[in-house]
Amino acid sequence: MWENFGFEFVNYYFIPGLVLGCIYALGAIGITLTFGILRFANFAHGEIMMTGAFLTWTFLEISNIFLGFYMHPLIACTPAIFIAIFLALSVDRYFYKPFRDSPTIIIVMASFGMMLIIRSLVQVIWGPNQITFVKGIAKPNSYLKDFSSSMDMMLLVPSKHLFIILGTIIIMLAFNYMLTSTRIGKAMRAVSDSPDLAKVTGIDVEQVIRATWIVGGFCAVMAGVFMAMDTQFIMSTMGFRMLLPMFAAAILGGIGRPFGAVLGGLVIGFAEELSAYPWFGNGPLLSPGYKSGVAFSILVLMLVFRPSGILKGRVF
Amino acid sequence: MSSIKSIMTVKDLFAGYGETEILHGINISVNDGEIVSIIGPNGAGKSTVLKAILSQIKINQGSINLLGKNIVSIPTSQIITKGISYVPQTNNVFVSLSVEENLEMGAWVNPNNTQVKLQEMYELFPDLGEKRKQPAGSLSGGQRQMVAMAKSLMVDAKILLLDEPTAGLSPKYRSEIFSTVRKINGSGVPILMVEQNAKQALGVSDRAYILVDGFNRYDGTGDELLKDKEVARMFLGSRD
Amino acid sequence: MDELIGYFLYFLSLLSVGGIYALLALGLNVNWGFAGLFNAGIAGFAAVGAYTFAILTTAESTFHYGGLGLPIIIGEISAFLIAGIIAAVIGIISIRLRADYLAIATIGIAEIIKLIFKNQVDITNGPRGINKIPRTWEHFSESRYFSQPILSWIGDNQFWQAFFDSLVNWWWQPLFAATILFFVFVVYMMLERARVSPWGRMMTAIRENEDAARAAGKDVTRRRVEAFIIGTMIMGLAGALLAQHLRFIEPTHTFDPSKMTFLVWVMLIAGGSGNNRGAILGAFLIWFVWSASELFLNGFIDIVANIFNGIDVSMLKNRSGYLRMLLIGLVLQFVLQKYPKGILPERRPAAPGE
Amino acid sequence: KVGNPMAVTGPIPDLVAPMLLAVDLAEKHVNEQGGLFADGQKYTIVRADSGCDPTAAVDAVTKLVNVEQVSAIIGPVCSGATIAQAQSVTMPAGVVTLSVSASSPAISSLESGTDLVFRTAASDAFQGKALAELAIANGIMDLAISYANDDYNAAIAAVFASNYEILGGTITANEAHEPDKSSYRSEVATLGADTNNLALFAYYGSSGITILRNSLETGAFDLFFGADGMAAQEVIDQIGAENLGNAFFTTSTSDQTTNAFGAWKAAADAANVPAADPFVPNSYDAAFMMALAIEKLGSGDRAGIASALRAIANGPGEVILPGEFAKAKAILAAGGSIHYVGASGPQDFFNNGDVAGFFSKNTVVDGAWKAEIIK
Amino acid sequence: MVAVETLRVNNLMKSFGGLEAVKGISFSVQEGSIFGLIGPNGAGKTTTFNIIAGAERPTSGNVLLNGKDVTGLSSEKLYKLGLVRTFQLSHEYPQMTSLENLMVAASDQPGEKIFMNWLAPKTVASREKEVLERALDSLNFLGLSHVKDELAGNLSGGQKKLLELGRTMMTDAKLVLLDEPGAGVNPTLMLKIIEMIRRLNQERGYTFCIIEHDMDLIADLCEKIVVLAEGSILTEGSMTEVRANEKVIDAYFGGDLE
Ligand SMILES: Nc1ncnc2c1ncn2[C@@H]1O[C@H](COP(=O)(O)OP(=O)(O)OP(=O)(O)O)[C@@H](O)[C@H]1O
Ligand SMILES: Nc1ncnc2c1ncn2[C@@H]1O[C@H](COP(=O)(O)OP(=O)(O)OP(=O)(O)O)[C@@H](O)[C@H]1O
Ligand SMILES: [Mg+2]
Ligand SMILES: [Mg+2]
Repeated sequence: MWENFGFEFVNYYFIPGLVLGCIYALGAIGITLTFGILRFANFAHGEIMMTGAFLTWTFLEISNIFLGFYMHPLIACTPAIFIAIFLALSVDRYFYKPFRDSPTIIIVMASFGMMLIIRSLVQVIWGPNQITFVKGIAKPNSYLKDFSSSMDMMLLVPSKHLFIILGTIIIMLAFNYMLTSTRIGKAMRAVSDSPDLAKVTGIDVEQVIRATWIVGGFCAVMAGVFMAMDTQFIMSTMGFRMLLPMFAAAILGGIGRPFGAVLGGLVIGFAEELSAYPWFGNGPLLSPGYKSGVAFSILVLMLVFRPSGILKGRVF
Repeated sequence: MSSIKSIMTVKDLFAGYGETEILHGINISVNDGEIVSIIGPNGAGKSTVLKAILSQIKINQGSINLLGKNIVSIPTSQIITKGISYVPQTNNVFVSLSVEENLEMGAWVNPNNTQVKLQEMYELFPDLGEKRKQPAGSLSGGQRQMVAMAKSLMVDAKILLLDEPTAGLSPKYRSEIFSTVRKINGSGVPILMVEQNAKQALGVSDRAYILVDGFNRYDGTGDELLKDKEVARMFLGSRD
Repeated sequence: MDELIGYFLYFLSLLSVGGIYALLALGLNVNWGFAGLFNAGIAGFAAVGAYTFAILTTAESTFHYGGLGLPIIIGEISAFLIAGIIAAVIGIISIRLRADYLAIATIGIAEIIKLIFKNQVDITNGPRGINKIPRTWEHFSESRYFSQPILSWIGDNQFWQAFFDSLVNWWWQPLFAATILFFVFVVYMMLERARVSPWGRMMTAIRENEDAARAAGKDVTRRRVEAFIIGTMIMGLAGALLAQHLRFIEPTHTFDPSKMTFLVWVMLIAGGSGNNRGAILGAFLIWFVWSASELFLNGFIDIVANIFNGIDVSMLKNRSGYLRMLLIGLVLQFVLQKYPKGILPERRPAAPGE
Repeated sequence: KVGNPMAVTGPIPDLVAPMLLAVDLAEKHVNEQGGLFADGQKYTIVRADSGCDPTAAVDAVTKLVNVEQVSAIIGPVCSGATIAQAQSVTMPAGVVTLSVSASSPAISSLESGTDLVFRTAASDAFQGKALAELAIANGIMDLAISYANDDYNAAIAAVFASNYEILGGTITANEAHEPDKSSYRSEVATLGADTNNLALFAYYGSSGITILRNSLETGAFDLFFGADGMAAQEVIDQIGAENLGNAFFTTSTSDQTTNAFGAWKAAADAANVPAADPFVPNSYDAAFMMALAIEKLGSGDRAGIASALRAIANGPGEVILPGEFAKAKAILAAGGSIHYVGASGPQDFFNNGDVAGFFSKNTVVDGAWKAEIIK
Repeated sequence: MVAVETLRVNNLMKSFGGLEAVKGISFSVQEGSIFGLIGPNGAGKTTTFNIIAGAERPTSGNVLLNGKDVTGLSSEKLYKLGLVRTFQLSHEYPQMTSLENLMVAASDQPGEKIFMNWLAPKTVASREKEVLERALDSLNFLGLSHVKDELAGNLSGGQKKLLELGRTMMTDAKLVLLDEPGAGVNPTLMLKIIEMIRRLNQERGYTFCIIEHDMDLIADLCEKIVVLAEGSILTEGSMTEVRANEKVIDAYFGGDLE
């Protein structure tokens, strides 16, 4: 059956790439939405993601104190999602709304300011240090392992990764359905085309924008929680670290294209992990010191040769 | 003769953009069943009147009544809900939505019988039926204009505002638009339109207003204005 | 007395760093304010200038390539030119991208530049950085300079040693600040002249409507590359001055985009993009707020500690760095809401020559 | 009044937070035990944020030196920031810098004869060598190296690698990694192709823990060792003691059996400061020694501090342990001389301001790091 | 007199994905003439213009300007060869004043080379004066003097159209492509525009190529007219000939001959 090469590749490179790609993809959805509808690159997006993870952790701790056990993070994140969405909506109301009619750059700057504010607040409240999200190390899912070894393969996938991959797929499908088939989804695209025209067509643009933040905030928190589940710790800078790859994923996929974002996320995730694969000889293909350069190189090449993204998205 | 029912009245309207005032006391009224045109030189403030009605710019003074209710300073989306349908002069279709989706968006405030309406529109504009899945952004200038018209007809409006609906259309379509305008009007929808194809516009209009530099200059029935020598020379491009 | 001198020296350092940032902001103004190019790779281009300068002017070293020991002015000119050459290459590749896309591409390129400086250890000493970079004026007191002509014609080593020892230890500081301000002034004059000229008008046209500009015979692509190059060359020069100011550069933190690139953007937007004077004003203002906020915040925490006698402020103190970031974020929001077009908004000349 | 620029913000807040506490503790000890000089003046430490960033450090120290008019600087955390602020600000101004954790070998050659830069942490040149010897002594003859690509870790990894090879070890792979990524699975998989031993040089907070976890999850490595940046309680808390049976890290703390360390440990525990975390004792030593030096000098005059510092640190004189400020003050007042023996080692300065480090091997015992002196 | 062909289009084709917008058309424009291109909406007129003006590449076929093959040359190169165009949807520079909008369009501006401004400010200034005068003249002619310092973005739809036209007056063009210059323009002003086109044609010898749905304008000005429909040439000839053509009436005029 499979020779050794295959397992190693799947277990150490393919699955990690997929997981990373899923996280990037979820984050990229929010970015692609704000980019498409509000027409600006939201630098505070990573911070919403990070705040969601911190809130989830807080609820985990609360549940431990009051219930005596830790809930599953995917349950604990429910209240966190509401709070994070509330946060996103109030930021929009007080810091972005005044700039609706200003040039994009102003609102980009405002989002940069928000990034600083949110992150500093988190650092003042929770402290700048790393916080353990889940202790210990994740052993491969034993069911999957037994199952695959009986098939003469060896899949070493921890359960947390299964959660992440499945969760992402479900969110993606729901999201795509919303955008192409629901009224509010189509209205989002209409507003993305021309807010002025949407207004005189009777669409409540502010309502659409709120919907955008709700969806974007939801995906961001999920990305944050997934990421925390994967790395098992949370940190105030985790949002910013993820931000640029997420931008890259959003653009790579084609702005305004949710499936594009997934594809972009996967490409970036894979590329980062696979650049260290010993394709030729024994050493890694590229020194891991250049790892973060991989995402950017792909991005730059992509932008230059096909600026509309893998799936044709909007080009400004 | 039954009493004339007024649908919309604009009274002593002063409005403009930021500091600059463009309209200096405009009066316009549209009665039930009428087609009313606004004509005038470029930059006279015709489009601005429509924008003011839709609450898109700041109104300094004056009143706008729709079916007896003052609609000054009501948010745009609510004005649309109250029954005004509007086709802007430029930028009047969603370029990345398909033709069909554009029309669906037109039915936003009242989505109940969208399917029926869609069929009606495709009959009215057969060209659009062919291109229903195509993004509106890839249509020619004239085709877009049709999408925009059709989009505004997707709801049963109390009054239809058109900003130069025939600009850029071929003579054939232009005539068709004017006859569509008549048809729509015939079904009971009053229409207020801004036009530069002044002669044809006056031809189909019950009444018309001529604006110059933000003031009412002339008004009268379509025929009166068409026959007026001075009006013809100054605004209709007639050669003496 | 010492205190007064202290404040004076701090003021000079505000001027020096403010001036360096003013150059960066002017460079960005050429990119963004004039040509509408969203360059978010400022830190990368400044790094190119700084490294060029450092490698050319430091004394021979075993840690990194060269240490060519060339005169400072040659280092500055080279920083200017090399940044331009790199920008030309990048520009030709990526200039077709519009606004936000170009931003993200340039962020990526800056990141790649940083990674190269970090990983090409033979040339740059990697993350451990380059050290002992000469600083204008102060460098004359190094023996490798005063033992060379022209200074050696005037006096021998002992003479110079004694001379420099006789000066107050901050003698060079006003001169260094003045040199930076001189650069700012020259760049400002040249850019201002260009801005009100047909060139500036053409750039604005290209920024506003590319298709129309093209139909009016403007070579849009070339012009955008040109503006990109001019802007980044100024950034390269600023990088060289920054290297002198710090006297030590390393790739990771010195050229951290989330600080440097972002700060310069804030400066330009707050000052008024498209307006050269705005760029300069923004740079000094924001740098002042950035730098002095630490003093104010510390003072404020002390006051709080005094008022609520006994409460433990050490947590606040230890997190004051974050409070400071918070403050900067709030200041930025305030400026944006109050002056959405910047403190000195862009004003196109109404008619030529005005 | 002493300036204390630390990387409050920046890439390694985890590491710095307890160091700040240690500095505060030293300040408290001094002030509780009579303050400075005969009139009991307050020993004030003015904190600033050097952000591990040369630009920020230069700016922060400029303010400390010029506006706050501090007598000396106890130092920036990162080597780069330390070098920059020294060259750009303190050396031209003639102010002493006493760094708490800058361990780069480059600092040894920073000043030539100005006697203005000191540090309480040993140069990586020493620790890298000690670690290499330790590895060989433990029978680890082949290994892969992964180091975070920053000034501290790159430096110590280089020293370690050359010493290890000289001692006869085989390095199967030696790669830098980019800190702050969320996954290193592919890196560890590639590095682990030919060996099960990983020499890991990283700050635990930015990549160390993740690499440990990824290695354990993928089974790429089962034995880990490395230096200072990793030996923190947080590592055990996150990974779990049961998974760290085969891990040891060296630190440049002192022999934990000495009186000096005992005294420090008692004081630190009382104040809730993690006594054995990386560079925490060094930070305390720096702040405390600076107070001693100023006391010895009798004024906050910048010029005399360097020699006073040498006098109290290098002896000869009565031995002073951490926390014993009142005792030292009394001896100095009586005209005697003192010799401070620090929490992190004897702290005798060489000519270039360096100290010889004491290194310990830290292993996990009962859910905490247990140190054992090796050199 | 030997008629010189300013523009010749051979077998031009253009498709967008599956859609063939232009299906192999050929025509020529004589020097000094005014040429009309009409046809139903979506016939491919603007697309044809875009190809001639270098804004789009043809799928096949070629374009000759004064006998020289210029297929695929960029807009700015064509401009230098004397080809100027206007856009169907106005392309103004919104944040610049009307005056600046016109001044930008002038050719041969030494001040557009950045170094000239530092090295030879005199040369720049003298040319600048000429450009200014010409721009003011053009604004005056178009009745836009009162908005000369207004930002172009704030002009009304028709005013933008006029500005578009004004740009063609700023250079000495050989061939001017006008895409619906009359759409949205007040009829009285339209007469003036017709007059101006005629004057530019007679006094300056510009060759015009006009797309327009206003038959008054076409009938007034054009000697030769090509009718496009669905990407192909339906017929060509003089206005009277075209008007009489059954197919054209059917596809274009719709039985309405005004
Ligand atoms: N970029 C594009 N992508 C896809 N289809 C296009 C594109 N541009 C034009 N078309 C199609 O090509 C056809 C011709 O368009 P064109 O704009 O040339 O028409 P036109 O003759 O100028 O019409 P009008 O008089 O309405 O302006 C139309 O069917 C249009 O939908
Ligand atoms: N957004 C704006 N800001 C400032 N002034 C404006 C703005 N839009 C239009 N104007 C000015 O208002 C005046 C009237 O414009 P409006 O668009 O109402 O003209 P119009 O009568 O519709 O002309 P046209 O027939 O050319 O469309 C013009 O002088 C124009 O310059
Ligand atoms: Mg109008
Ligand atoms: Mg057209």
